[in-house]
Amino acid sequence: METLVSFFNLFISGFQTPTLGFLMGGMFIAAMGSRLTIPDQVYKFIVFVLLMKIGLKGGMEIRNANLAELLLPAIFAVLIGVIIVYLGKFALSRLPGIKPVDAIATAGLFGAVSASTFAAGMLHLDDVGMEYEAWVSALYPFMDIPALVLAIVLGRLATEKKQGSQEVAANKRKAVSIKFIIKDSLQGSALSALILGLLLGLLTKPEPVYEGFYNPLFRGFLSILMIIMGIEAWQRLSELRRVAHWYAVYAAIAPLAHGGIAFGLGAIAHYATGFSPGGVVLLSILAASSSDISGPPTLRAGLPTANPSAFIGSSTSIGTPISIAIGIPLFTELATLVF
Amino acid sequence: METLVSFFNLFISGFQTPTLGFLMGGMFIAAMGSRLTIPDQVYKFIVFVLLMKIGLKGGMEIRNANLAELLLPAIFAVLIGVIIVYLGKFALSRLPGIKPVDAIATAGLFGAVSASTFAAGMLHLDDVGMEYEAWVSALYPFMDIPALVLAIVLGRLATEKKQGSQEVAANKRKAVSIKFIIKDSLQGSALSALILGLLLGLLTKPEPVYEGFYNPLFRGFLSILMIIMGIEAWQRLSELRRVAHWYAVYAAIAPLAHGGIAFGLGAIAHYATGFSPGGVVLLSILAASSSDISGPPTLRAGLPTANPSAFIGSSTSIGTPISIAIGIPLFTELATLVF
Amino acid sequence: METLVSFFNLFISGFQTPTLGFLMGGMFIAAMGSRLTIPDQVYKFIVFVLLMKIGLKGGMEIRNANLAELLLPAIFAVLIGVIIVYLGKFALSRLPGIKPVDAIATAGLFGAVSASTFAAGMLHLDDVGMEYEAWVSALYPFMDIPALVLAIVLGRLATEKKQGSQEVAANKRKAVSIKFIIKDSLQGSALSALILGLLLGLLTKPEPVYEGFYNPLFRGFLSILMIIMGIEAWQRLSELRRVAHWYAVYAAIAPLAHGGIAFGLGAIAHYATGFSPGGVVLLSILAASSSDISGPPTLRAGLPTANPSAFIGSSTSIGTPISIAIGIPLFTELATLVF
Amino acid sequence: MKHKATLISVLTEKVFEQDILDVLEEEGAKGYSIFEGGGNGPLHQHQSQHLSMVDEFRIVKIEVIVLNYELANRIASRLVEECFPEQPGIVSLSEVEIFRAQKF
Amino acid sequence: MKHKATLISVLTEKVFEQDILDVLEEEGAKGYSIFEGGGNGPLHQHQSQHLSMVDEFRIVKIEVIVLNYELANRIASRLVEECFPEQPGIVSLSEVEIFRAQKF
Amino acid sequence: MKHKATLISVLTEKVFEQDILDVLEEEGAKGYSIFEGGGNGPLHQHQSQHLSMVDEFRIVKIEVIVLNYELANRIASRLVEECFPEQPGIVSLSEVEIFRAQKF
Ligand SMILES: Nc1ncnc2c1ncn2[C@@H]1O[C@H](COP(=O)(O)O)[C@@H](O)[C@H]1O
Ligand SMILES: Nc1ncnc2c1ncn2[C@@H]1O[C@H](COP(=O)(O)O)[C@@H](O)[C@H]1O
Ligand SMILES: Nc1ncnc2c1ncn2[C@@H]1O[C@H](COP(=O)(O)O)[C@@H](O)[C@H]1O
Ligand code: NA
Ligand code: NA
Ligand code: NA
Repeated sequence: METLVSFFNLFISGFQTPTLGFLMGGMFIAAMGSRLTIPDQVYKFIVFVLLMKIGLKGGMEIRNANLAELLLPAIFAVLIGVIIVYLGKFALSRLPGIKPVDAIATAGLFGAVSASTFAAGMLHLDDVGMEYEAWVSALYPFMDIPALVLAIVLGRLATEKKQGSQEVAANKRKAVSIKFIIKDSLQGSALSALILGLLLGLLTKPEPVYEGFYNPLFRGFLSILMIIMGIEAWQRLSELRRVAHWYAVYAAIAPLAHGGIAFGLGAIAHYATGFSPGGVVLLSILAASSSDISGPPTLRAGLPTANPSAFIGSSTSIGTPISIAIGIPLFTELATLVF
Repeated sequence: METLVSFFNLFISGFQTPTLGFLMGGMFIAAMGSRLTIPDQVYKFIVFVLLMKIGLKGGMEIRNANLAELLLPAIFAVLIGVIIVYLGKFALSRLPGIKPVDAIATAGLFGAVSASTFAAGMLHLDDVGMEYEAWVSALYPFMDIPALVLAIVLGRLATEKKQGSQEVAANKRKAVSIKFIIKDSLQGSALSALILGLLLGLLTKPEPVYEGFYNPLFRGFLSILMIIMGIEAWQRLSELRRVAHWYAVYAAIAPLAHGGIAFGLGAIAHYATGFSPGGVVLLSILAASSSDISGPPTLRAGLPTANPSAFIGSSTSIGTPISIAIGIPLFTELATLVF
Repeated sequence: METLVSFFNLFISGFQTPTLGFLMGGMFIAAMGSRLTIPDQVYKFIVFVLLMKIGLKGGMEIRNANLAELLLPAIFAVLIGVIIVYLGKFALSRLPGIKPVDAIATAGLFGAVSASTFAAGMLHLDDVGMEYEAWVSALYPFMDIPALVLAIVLGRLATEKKQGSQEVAANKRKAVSIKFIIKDSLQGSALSALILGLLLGLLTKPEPVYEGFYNPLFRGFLSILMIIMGIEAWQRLSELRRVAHWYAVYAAIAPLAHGGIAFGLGAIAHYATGFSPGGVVLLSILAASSSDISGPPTLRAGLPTANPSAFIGSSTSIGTPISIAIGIPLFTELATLVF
Repeated sequence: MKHKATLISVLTEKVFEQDILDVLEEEGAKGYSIFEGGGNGPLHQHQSQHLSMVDEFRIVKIEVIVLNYELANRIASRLVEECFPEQPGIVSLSEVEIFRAQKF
Repeated sequence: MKHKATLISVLTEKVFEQDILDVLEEEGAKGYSIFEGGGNGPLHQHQSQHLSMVDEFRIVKIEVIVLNYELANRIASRLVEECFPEQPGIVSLSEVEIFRAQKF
Repeated sequence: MKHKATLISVLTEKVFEQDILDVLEEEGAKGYSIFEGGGNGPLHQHQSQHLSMVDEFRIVKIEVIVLNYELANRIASRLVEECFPEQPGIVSLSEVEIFRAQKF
């Protein structure tokens, strides 16, 4: 009984955290048909500042870190990215009304990582006072890139099997080159900003500008990003309705399943190399999250026949809200209980 | 003699308040033909942050407020919106060279509310230390919506009376539906942002993000908004010159007249239900202000035959500068003298 | 030996200053082909805030300044602007593969002033604690405008000498009017923002908004501006490659040469009228910098036959990085040694 | 294979965009493109170009390619009659050649 | 009622926009529309598309519909002669059909 | 002197822009202009107009004027065959008149 009450309280107070509240606020005004929009340019700038903040912080602290510790979590991150894509391909492509290439693209987006969900997770850990290794943000590309690369390669193979010779001519133009896809991922705006921040944190002395600008803006900018994500989630919902309903089912289950897998692997790293509980939570959140900025265009360019309504709809409308609303508090609570 | 000197000092120091100074600075550089512009997207973001700040603050404090107190001022707000529209229609449509629909649209814009003027008023009261009820910002829609709805309904009636059958066919497409106009007003970006802020302030615990982000940015963002308003005021002036001069006369007198009416009604509420002096001032400023963001497009869509040069020119070029430069200090001073 | 070590340390720690680090970070990600961009609108807003900050500060302190002291440095600023243009015309137009009008336009851009380099210089002096007169920012237009005006007049003369009658018909449309060019310069966004800030600082009491908004944002916004400048520098490099290589040589030498001339004249002012060492450094930085915002369009409009790839490429790709990376620390160090 | 088709081009204020799109949908146009800009016209003297504060007053250009000239004509006529007696804006038609006719 | 008219389309850098509009006004064109974008041309190798820092170098497309073909021709010729001997940009003409001729 | 020329107009998502420009360069088109916007088409039901978060999905219109009709045709055919069997987008051709033929 008491546990139930405490769970209920957790749930209620979760909705009262500004992060989630602002996300739901965004959905609410979109549902009301509001014409309120945050301009794209502001959105891009906000994401840039958030990622720079995360990167700078990571870079500054990596200076004193024992990087050998990063090895196991990094390997697990790659593994998680790969598992998610195969799992998603397997689960989705068996369902009625889903084209193989759409299944693979959707799985790829869920294997990739969301900068906004990650930022929300970090702020949550900071707020509850759970510590984590500074280099956790460096795990981002280790999960993001393998997932996207694998999805594009699998998607291309699936398409080529099916199609004739005319298609092949067009594909020659952009043959499946793993190197090319990796490069393309790294060049995306989100990973670029994160890596730039890491390098600047590592090689320069950005403490004054970090303390005076990037860090103080973090919470406020994240609150606005949440409103944007909420508006976006609602608007994509109407697209999602036009594709097979199984996407919605997948998108609701996947974040927690993926987070759970990552939590398990993270726990192994915890006992093996002392990976911190907070680190395990963030690894789970990386896994639970699905890409919203860099992933979609990379997939679109790599798999033009995949229907973006399916993969973006699943990720933005259902995956992201679930990983923020349920994933973040759930894995944090789990870590408190388990470790 | 002493009173005169003190008035003169008030006047001078008024021009030295950054709010007004920045407004006049914007007019000055526009008058010099400067190519300096603040990008639209930044403008929209600034307005959003200001309204969120006002809304959040209101929402957080409403939690402990006695909402019964809101009733009388809210009724007065509706009343003021209605009075302004009828008054303006009556005054303007009698003047030479003014089409009835233009008269009504202009009156509607002056009945509606300016978020920027309101924000400037709040900052002024904070600076002089005059207190007001937290829920005053919730009065905004009570004045704004009735004024716009009434203006569109009256304008439609005036147009239909005059025009033939072809017109009617076109109008059928968007028949005068009061419900539709109310919905359209609420969905505008300004009211949406304010309501979103109020809800988030009421239902979540946004204190950290309010104290760390929205509140500290308020003064700075308002200073930039004032520059934008100044530039805009100057640029609209050239349009205003192309329409009947009576618009300028109306726009110069209306803010103070409307503010005066509101001050009177506010004083009644003060003595009847203890509405605070600061609240009376803000009610007067709401009345004195004329809409610059949400009002124009709502009127444009609702009354496409009304000339936007007339109504926007009057409001932005003359109404807003007067309500900020004269209205805000005047009604504040009046409250100090009267209460 | 010790001097060498200390020089090496200076160099290394220079690269660790965030300002330079962020500039090089921007170049790095552009070189990696990153798709990261900071939206134009954000860029414009950042420049606006930086210039307002500089202007407001200057304006607030000019109130108590002895403006007679400004006279000699202002005369020197004009002189430097003129010298740079003649020097550049002389040097560049003698080199193979360079059209006279392109030589003159490039020299004009190097005579004009870069707001971002100037801001970086100020922050550097603040960080090392070297003081300077508050009115130094007022020297900006004294160097910028004469350089641009002179370049356009000389460029027009060079073009007319060469071309026939059809050209003349077109030129009549926008005859060389010095008054017009001065007006056009003052109306540019950078100078307008600076002058607006100066006036508001002088005539209003913007201390609260300065301390609460413009000043705290300075360092952070400058760091982002540096990333933008770095990206831009790298992207222009490919254009610069398409024009004569001599531009690159000129652009590498010019900033230090110009800064050196200004340092000399500044030293005269120091001994003659007590111009502060920090003031001498900033005068040198003004001279070393080359315009990146307002100069290019003014030159483009005034000298449409000049190839923008040449003048923008030289300035943005080489001139600006050199004046920030080498000019700023060099002249600061020099002032420490000399005065 | 190339086909003759008709491009309908509508210039109006953004605030009236939805009205236009409603007519297009009713008439079964299969696609459209929208571009934002500014402009100046004879009816209202507003310079849309500089109406920066009120985004909804910017000019939009809506372009629709339809295969059938009759349909193009009907759409254009409906727009002129229903949307533009009182609203600012102009409608024009021009000839284009397109590929893959089944998309239009 | 439909009428034949001519669409003049001018592509140039934003910095030269005002020059074009001056000619249009002198010739009495009743309206125009402006769209911003990027581009690449044979004369100057600047890639307008990426000139992000200098907004004034972006490409603008100015579109003017005039009823009278002679007028269209005169405007286009004046633009080509007066504005474009030294400035980047191109002018093209095409046929369109418009409604309500009195607006043009 | 006026000349007949052909305007190729390509509408597609920004993410595929570079593919188009590559073909243009291979075929030796001397210039092009690009405008960003939104749209809606029959193939994919995405409303590009509102895809605010993913900038790369916005619609771009690429316009190329070429003097030679054969070249225009070849470019258009290559685009339709190589870029658009699987990607969203449409290609259209229309007639224009240009000045100073050497620029095209
Ligand atoms: N002759 C024209 N050529 C090109 N665009 C025009 C023309 N006339 C009007 N427009 C466009 O249509 C808009 C509305 O014009 P109006 O209906 O006259 O207010 C203007 O702002 C222009 O963008
Ligand atoms: N053949 C063309 N087709 C379409 N647009 C062109 C063409 N040539 C030039 N342009 C446009 O005109 C601008 C200036 O070209 P230019 O005068 O060659 O520098 C370019 O940036 C393009 O936007
Ligand atoms: N009939 C049409 N008229 C104008 N633009 C169209 C048309 N069909 C498609 N488009 C544009 O081409 C884009 C892609 O269409 P689609 O290939 O059908 O997905 C749309 O978003 C529109 O911008
Ligand atoms: Na993931
Ligand atoms: Na009002
Ligand atoms: Na200089």
